[in-house]
Amino acid sequence: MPWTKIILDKSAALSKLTEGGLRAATYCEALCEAQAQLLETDDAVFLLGEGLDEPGGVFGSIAGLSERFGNRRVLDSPLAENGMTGIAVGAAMVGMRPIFIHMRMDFLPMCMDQIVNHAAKWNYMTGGRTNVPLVIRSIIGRGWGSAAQHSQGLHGFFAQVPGLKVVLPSTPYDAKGLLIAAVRDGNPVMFIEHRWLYANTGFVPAEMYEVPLGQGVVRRKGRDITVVALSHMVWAAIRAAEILATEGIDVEVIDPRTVRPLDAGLICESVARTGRLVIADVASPSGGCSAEIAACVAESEAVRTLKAPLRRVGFAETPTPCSPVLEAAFYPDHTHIADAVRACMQA
Amino acid sequence: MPWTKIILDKSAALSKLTEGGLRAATYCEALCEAQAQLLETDDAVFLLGEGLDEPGGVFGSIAGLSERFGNRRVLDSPLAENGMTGIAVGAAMVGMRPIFIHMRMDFLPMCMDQIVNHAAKWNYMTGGRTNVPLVIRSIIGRGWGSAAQHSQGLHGFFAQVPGLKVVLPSTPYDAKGLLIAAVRDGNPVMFIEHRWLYANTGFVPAEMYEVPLGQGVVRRKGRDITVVALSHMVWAAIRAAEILATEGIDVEVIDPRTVRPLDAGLICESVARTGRLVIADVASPSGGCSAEIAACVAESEAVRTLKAPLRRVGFAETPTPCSPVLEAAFYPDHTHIADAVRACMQA
Amino acid sequence: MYAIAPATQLELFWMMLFIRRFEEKICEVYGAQDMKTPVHLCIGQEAIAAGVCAHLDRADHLTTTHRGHGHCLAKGMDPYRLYAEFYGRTEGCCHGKGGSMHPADPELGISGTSAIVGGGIPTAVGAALASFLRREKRVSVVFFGDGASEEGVFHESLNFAALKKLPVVFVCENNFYATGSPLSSRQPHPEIWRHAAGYGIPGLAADGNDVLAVYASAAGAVARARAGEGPTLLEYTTYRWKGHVGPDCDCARGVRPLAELEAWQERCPVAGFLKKLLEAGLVTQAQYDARLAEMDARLDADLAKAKAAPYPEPHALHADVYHQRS
Amino acid sequence: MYAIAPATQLELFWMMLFIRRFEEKICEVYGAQDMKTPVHLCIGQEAIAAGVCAHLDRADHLTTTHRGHGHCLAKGMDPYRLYAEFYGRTEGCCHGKGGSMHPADPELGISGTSAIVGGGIPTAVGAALASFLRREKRVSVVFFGDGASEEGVFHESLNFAALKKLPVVFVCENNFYATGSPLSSRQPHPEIWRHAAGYGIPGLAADGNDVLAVYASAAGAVARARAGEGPTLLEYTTYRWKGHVGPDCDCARGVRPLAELEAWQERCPVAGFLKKLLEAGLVTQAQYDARLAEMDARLDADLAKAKAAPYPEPHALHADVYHQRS
Ligand SMILES: Cc1ncc(C[n+]2csc(CCOP(=O)(O)OP(=O)(O)O)c2C)c(N)n1
Ligand SMILES: Cc1ncc(C[n+]2csc(CCOP(=O)(O)OP(=O)(O)O)c2C)c(N)n1
Ligand SMILES: [Mg+2]
Ligand SMILES: [Mg+2]
Repeated sequence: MPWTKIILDKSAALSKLTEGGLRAATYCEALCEAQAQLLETDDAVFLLGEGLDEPGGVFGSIAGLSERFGNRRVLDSPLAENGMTGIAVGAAMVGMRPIFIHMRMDFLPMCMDQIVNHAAKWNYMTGGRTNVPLVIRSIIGRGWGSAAQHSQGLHGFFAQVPGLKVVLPSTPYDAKGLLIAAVRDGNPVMFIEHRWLYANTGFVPAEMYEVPLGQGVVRRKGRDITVVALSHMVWAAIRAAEILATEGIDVEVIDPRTVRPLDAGLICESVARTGRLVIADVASPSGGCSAEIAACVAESEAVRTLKAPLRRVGFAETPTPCSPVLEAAFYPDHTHIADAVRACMQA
Repeated sequence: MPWTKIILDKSAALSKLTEGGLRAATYCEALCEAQAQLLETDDAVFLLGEGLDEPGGVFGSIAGLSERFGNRRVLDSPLAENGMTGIAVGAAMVGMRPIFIHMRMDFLPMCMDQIVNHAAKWNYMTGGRTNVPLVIRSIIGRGWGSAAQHSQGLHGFFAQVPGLKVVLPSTPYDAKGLLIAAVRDGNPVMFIEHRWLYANTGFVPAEMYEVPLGQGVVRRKGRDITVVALSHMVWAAIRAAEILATEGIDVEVIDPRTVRPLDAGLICESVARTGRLVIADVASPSGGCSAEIAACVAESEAVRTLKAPLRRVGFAETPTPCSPVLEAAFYPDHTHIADAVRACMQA
Repeated sequence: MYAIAPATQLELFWMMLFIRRFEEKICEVYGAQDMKTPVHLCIGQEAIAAGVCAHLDRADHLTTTHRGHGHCLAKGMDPYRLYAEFYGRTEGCCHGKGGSMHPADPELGISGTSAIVGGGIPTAVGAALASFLRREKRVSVVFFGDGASEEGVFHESLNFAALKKLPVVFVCENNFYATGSPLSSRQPHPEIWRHAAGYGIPGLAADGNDVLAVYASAAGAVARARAGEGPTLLEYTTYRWKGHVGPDCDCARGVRPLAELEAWQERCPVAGFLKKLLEAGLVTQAQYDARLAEMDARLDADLAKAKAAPYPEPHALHADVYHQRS
Repeated sequence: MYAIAPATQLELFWMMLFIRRFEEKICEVYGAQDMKTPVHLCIGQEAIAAGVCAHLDRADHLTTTHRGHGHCLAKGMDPYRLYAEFYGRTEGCCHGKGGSMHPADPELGISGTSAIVGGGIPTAVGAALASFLRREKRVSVVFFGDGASEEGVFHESLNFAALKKLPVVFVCENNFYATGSPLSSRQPHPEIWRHAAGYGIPGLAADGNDVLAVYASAAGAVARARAGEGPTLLEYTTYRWKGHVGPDCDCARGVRPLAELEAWQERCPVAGFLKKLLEAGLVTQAQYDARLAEMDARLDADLAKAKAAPYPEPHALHADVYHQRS
């Protein structure tokens, strides 16, 4: 199915899609198109963020939108993350549908008060009288010595908060469909991208469509072991699976796509079949989303079928270092996933 | 051992201690004494927070300290959580040892930037040249319609952050010993109390002593099932264990005391013996510390010995409601732990 | 006594009195310990709510704080639904989910109340931004305390509102305390309105215990906002009579000097204005007594009805975590 | 030309030139793509670092931003340890952990640099609080951009510093942009120093491209802080020549108008001052040439040495997450 398929090699993906008469786009283009269509079709939608009217703004993901929709729909923002989030929340509370954009996820700790204490709780505190249709886009950075304050994956914070939804699209198709669904959802949605996915190519229909929040997807069917991977790690997992296939290990790759709500059923059902589990996240494992995925399995009947302890693959349990040598040691890639799978198979 | 023992009934605890010639104090008194002794013995220590010079300040946990040590050691603060945290961090970076105090844990989302992006990372970003000997005390509130913004348990946020240590003392003995250890530790330590523990009584030596960060403790030995409980839930777990004992179920209760670093060894060793696990936390389970505890077991060899899926007991997966009827439904107590244990035993 | 129409003056007075009595009823019943919500009473500060809200239309937005009962009443909220909320009942304005600190009534422009100090300030600016983007004439008024003006978010909000000339009125109720902490322990000087200059917007202070002074000064700010000329920062000095939370006075506990409270009570916004109205012949003692009795009867009935109203079913706990898309 | 001693004037000039050349060397090598750290260059803004830091002692505290190379050099940091840090080497000032955005040198009072906009402002106030509590005479100087003045934490920091009269000097480098976003899109007016009045502290603006104006205005602020009289807010207007990050100019990409850059380049702080010094006979062309050659030789050597220095071992990744108590 082109909707769920990941083809690692860009030119292979392109020719495959063209053969099938299918439209190809990058993750970045998909995001941009989703926002353009949302702005076109819903007057309540507007974009807000730092540097939105800069040429090539937000790594190209809003290219041309400022010129096309003007500065009442695409608003440049002062540097005031918590206040501006509160302003977006306030606009959403009276029916607007803001998309607030952060160039790096690392700036979100500045707005936790408005996200956690406010956006997430308004619907509940008001007994359902005031909902908050707010989407917060943020991007996980990586590489070139971005260092400790420009490369964090903090989705594990938001995934713990009742009242928030948390989305990590891994493909161009999902980037567009999940963003449209998020804006229409009517709840505060943390929409978390990865900078290293921006150039990846896949099938993206021209029309507006939605990918439902809360539904994971099987990216690759397999018999021997389940790999649950998030965001950029989905691609690494597919690559690992291709290598492992040559060693006779048949890997199932699951992409939860949203971590709150988490599609625990899909994951547990797969583990119940394979009896083995590796979790790969774009964050340090301790206490993050990979812990919750592990816990869901451990509290389900699937735990009885585990043939070996599960394994987690993620960033090192350190802040991000600058030096390229240390950065290389900090980040996991497909080889780490493959190693974890092999270790699981042998355990 | 009086150092680890929990006696639920206050007057029973008092007479037991008196019999043994042991000094009794409440959790609140223990905190206050620790701070007084730290202020006395180390010029670098000072207290900072909103309303610290109010009579009976911070629920009595700093009673008399303002009068005794004056306003250069006990500083009242403007309402500016992020800025004041940054100021405490800055003072710590040049060698002071501030204790920053929040009346409710719910105010911490306002200072996540200074805690997560700064305090947690300075030692690493500077290659070990600047450490941050900062302790942040905060209190989990409960009851009387405190509602969504005055009752959160957010330790799960901090437990994911490399560079932070996270402590949840459950007894008077630990309150004092862990606070002294935290202040001397030299790292940023989140010191998380529970309002409903303040009146609890136990053994507290008069002299200064430390309880090491990162070491859990077995509160009750048992054969049949392991209950890992945090903070106020430790008391609920003991009560549940006493009830279950009458039903012939022998419960082991483990109090990790710190969740970062987490004493996973102690937990896994216990589970390997009992084969069953219930986790009880003062927060909603999803994605929080109870997820990490579950994950640690699931990735250890102990998972092979699990005779049934583990269970988590915690707040409902909702914001905190105000109405007393809903509040009662929101919070777990010893009966929920007992039910979870029974279910686990039967599964 | 300014050039304010007698009828308006009377309306302002009745509103203040209504708020006062609403709060005093809470004091009466709170000891029974069945109103399980932390109440932050505004007794002594009623003139600000009455004087400012008199300029607002039903459609205008209002944002308040933990100490928000008075503002909600002045904007038109039904006291029954507030009392029912405080008692945690289904018929409460938030169906019992919010309590005293979080009243809401979106139909009256009160989309929700935050008890995080300063938390409501940016949301009020957000409502004003929505007015601006939709080219509506709705004004957004936000009440907050002196303590809130120390939160960075107050400044972030002022900056954006001034930048975009948004229709918002910032109303600081300076009662010189944040819980038990005096203003002098928290700010270098007591004049909060002075921050306006940093943003190039008008800022002014007035006596918050004089409802006519409040009314007169708020008029310009609301008009300016409605005309699209941008925000104003108003500071009203006042004093709370009760402790920070609950119906007791904190002077007994040594939190604030009793003499300070007594000096402010001499300047009671309600009694002081009543005296003037009686002197000016705008109201008679008999009229006052009758109206007071009427208010009391209504509030007593609302309170009794609220106390008798049904609690939510326990499973309501799980409703409203997420908005359900229709 | 003020009453500033000729020797001091020369020192100021040499420091500016040193910073300029330090940055230009980075531009030269950056294309080789082996200096893997995002560099935010201060070319065009050197006068502020030189003019302010000339008043500081070794023990004084200094806090800077992502655009901090110049401040660090002016406080006395070894260019070799900076270059080595940018190359990610063990001998870097943070042993390769921090990179260009996070230089530190605690022995020089630079306890750490944050790349979160505004993040360093409160930590600088914290250092000043430590001086105050220890009754030391150390001053704390904090540099930050116009963008940072929009962050609430800037105001929270000003308030506390003013309240406690802490020995801190707030230095805003107003270069009229935050990344590609012009000041006029972010603030209602361009005069950041005006916020001082809200806190009752002195605030003033000066030409940040005139090192003598910087030197003269900073003198009073540093002296005031050292005397225990409290903080000052200084705003220096200036302009960065390069793009927000990296050695290229962003005018080509249409981010800023080329004419604007050229007008500011006419007012180059280094070239302009050199001209005056030559005219005044305080320096000769030959002296200048000799000193420049000397600087270049030193910087080239440092750069080459840094590039040749050893990388950390991969296992160093896991060191320094926690301080080890001794
Ligand atoms: C961010 C935050 N910090 C602290 C508190 C605790 N608190 C509740 S009300 C209050 C005092 C607020 O003072 P002010 O803004 O002057 O309002 P007032 O109570 O005087 O009306 C404080 C400190 C809180 N709710 N939120
Ligand atoms: C809190 C935060 N928001 C956004 C960013 C991204 N960012 C890095 S530098 C910068 C511009 C800062 O502008 P200014 O303070 O004027 O300093 P300048 O770069 O002009 O020296 C921005 C937006 C950041 N690092 N931190
Ligand atoms: Mg107040
Ligand atoms: Mg700038």
